Amino acid sequence: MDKKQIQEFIARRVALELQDGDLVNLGIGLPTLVANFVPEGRTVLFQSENGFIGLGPAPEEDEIDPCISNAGAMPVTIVPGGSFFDSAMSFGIIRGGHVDTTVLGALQVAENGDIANYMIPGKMVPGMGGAMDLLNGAKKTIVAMEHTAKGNHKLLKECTLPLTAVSAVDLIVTEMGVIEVTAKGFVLIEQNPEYSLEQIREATGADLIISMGLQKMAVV
Amino acid sequence: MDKKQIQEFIARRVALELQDGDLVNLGIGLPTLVANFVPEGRTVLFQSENGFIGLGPAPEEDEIDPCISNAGAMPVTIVPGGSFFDSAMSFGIIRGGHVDTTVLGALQVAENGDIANYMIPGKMVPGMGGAMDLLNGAKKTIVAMEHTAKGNHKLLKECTLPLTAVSAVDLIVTEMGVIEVTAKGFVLIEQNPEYSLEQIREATGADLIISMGLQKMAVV
Amino acid sequence: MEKLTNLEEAVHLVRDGDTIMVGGFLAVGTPERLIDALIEKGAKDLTLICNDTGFIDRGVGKMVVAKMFKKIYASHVGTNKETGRQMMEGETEVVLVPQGTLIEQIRAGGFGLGGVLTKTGLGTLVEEGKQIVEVDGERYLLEKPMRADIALLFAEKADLAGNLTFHGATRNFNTYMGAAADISIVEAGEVVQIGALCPDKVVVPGVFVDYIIDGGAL
Amino acid sequence: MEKLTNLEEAVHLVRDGDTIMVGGFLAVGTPERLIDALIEKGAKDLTLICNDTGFIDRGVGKMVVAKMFKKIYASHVGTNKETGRQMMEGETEVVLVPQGTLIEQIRAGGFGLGGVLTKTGLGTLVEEGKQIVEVDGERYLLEKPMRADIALLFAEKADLAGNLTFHGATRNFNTYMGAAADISIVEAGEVVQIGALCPDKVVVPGVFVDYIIDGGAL
Repeated sequence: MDKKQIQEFIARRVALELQDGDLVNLGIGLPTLVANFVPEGRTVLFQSENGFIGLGPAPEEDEIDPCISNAGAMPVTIVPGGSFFDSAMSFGIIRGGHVDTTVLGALQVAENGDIANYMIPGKMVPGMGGAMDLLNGAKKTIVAMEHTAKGNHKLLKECTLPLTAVSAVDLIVTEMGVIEVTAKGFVLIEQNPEYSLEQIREATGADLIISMGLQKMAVV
Repeated sequence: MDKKQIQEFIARRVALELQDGDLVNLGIGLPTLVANFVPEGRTVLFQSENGFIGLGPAPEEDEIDPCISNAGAMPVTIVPGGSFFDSAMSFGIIRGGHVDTTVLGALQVAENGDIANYMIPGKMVPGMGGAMDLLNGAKKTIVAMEHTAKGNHKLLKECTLPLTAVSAVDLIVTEMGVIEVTAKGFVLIEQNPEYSLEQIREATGADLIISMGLQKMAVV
Repeated sequence: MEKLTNLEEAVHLVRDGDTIMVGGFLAVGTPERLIDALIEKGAKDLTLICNDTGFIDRGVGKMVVAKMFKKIYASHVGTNKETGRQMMEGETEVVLVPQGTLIEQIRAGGFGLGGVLTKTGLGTLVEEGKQIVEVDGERYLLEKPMRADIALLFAEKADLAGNLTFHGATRNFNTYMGAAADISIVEAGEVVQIGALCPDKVVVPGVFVDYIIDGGAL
Repeated sequence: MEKLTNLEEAVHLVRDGDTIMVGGFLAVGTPERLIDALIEKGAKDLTLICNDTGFIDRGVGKMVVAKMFKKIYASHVGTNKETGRQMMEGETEVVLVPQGTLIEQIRAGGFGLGGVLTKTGLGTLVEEGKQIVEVDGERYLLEKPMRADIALLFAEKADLAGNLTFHGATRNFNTYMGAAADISIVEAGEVVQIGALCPDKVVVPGVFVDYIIDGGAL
């Protein structure tokens, strides 16, 4: 799989986690792709932390409304039944636990659920935006990312980069498999048959418990 | 003066305190009368803590809108340029210091500005409603009340009833005069010539400093 | 999820001992039909969180008369003499809360905030037993977040997704109580189809509304 | 008070060293004309409070390029490489604040609250040097209220009393910054007469708006 295929593969698997009636916040980048693969028969509403519920697909060129954009400033639409609000309401929804699922990327995830995804000191300091609130507030946090970064481990015993939140991650979906973050550490619950358990273990910088009920990785 | 005349007299004097452009909150009862006497040429907006700015006069019987009432549940109107909002916004406006003047009644006022106006233990416990927030938040607090209650002092060295707020009162307007609450205590700045200084002193349960610039009580 | 339901099913969500929040300010913006149905169904030992206790024949005051509350949090109870009687005779516990603090405690409960820091109530009975937090040398009362099992709310219009709009002074406590309750039920003057409300005009997003009752025009 | 003014008079209210709040989210809902006029007028050593620093050629980012800030509070600066450069080279101090905390700090500043109690940031660099408050055994970060000298805001419509309405995702930080600033200036896409806005549809009451600029349609 090339990078684009890997991203779509991950997004298709994440989409299976979304339940009918869920309110979902998708991070910029790979997580945004998840919206394209919501399983048929499930109605999912997407929240955009810049101020609305009911994030719809990008508009046609001639139908762009400069006042309607997503949290990455890209033109989008709002679906029927959506509503606009301000940032205080938006983060009340987030911090108050009213978002069912948030999907974010990560630089590092530790086996206790710690996550680092907002800065590399001295190199890249974009800021946390709404990520810290989402990680603390959403009922379920899914990290959607490639398993390693240019061969370097991203799944670790402990994060070495500044944390975005403590013990916040519930599930990790990569091109290699699906990993639950449990009190015992990382548990592989689904495996992409393209990779051997040995390969997945090697690509993981912490102990990897293999679930008794390990399954083949499902995708939409 | 009978009771009604006294109340109107007090309200007419309080109205002089309202400045052009002020946002004003009037308590239930006597303070509500103040709205009738805003000096000509001054535009004053009234806030109603139940949720709007632009409180207007009572409507004709056949124009009553059950959704538009004041903080005493009486039908009112909203003036052009007014707006409705919820209680969080209403008290954000109040607590945040955006109300220029609040006019309230009182059971007792102490010479340091302490005020008691929400309960008589064991007898009358209606609750503070929005009064505690108004007393803490408004830029200027005016107490509008009769000078005594059936002969009992209401202006005291110290309040004996449970306080609504500490050091909150700036000005007291009664049928006898106008009293500033200063660091030195009560200062009579205007006198209703119908009462002698001796009478006013006797009706006051604390020291009464007579202002060097004492004036005849003004009314609209 | 289908949010539209009927009065009977809605009030059966309220169980004895529940904490309920009820919208309205002196019965303006109160879901009267929900209250009537709940009185008819019956429920006891409830705790009420509401701006006030309305009147004996209007608003949440009707539930006070029906003796449904063991405890009441309100900013004002003076318009309902039955609340005063129950309080004086020790039948019902009444906790008086400054109005601006009460709404902010509800908002904090719904918005995941740890509490409210306010000067309102300092130096009064309201301060008793509460934590004082100092911020840059200024003292503030720490008032805790409030939550409820059920919120009974009123709106002018609701769409089938639960988005709400309001008219006049009916918003008061109705806008945040849905966020602070596990289940929120809205009596709307008019129920409209999804798409019928302009997303710019929605005051409360549907995420805070679990059930809608068509209350009919006032 | 006459609130309608022009760009030139408005930007002269901003003095060197001021703290300014600017509405907008990645330049959506930002008062571009006010920013352009302020850049033309010039001002230095400003402190900025804003959700983000926009882009080098759009939103408040243009002021970053013009080197008008000595300090910036924002939740995100990654879309403006000039902010990153100034931060890395020590020219401008950048304080990163979680987005939900930042808006709540501004609201607290405008609404007379002593601070914000949130779990967001616990266990991260955001916690450093801050007070922890325990409420019922749960730990919360105490984040202080924020205020500014001037707020530069955007709205869809403003009436001459300063009441504001919004379209789309442009509300973001525009709704509370006016309350938290000593002087607030709103660039409105359309300025209408008093009475032209339905009081049910007003999002920000005029009490929070000191000056209005007719910015013209987008």
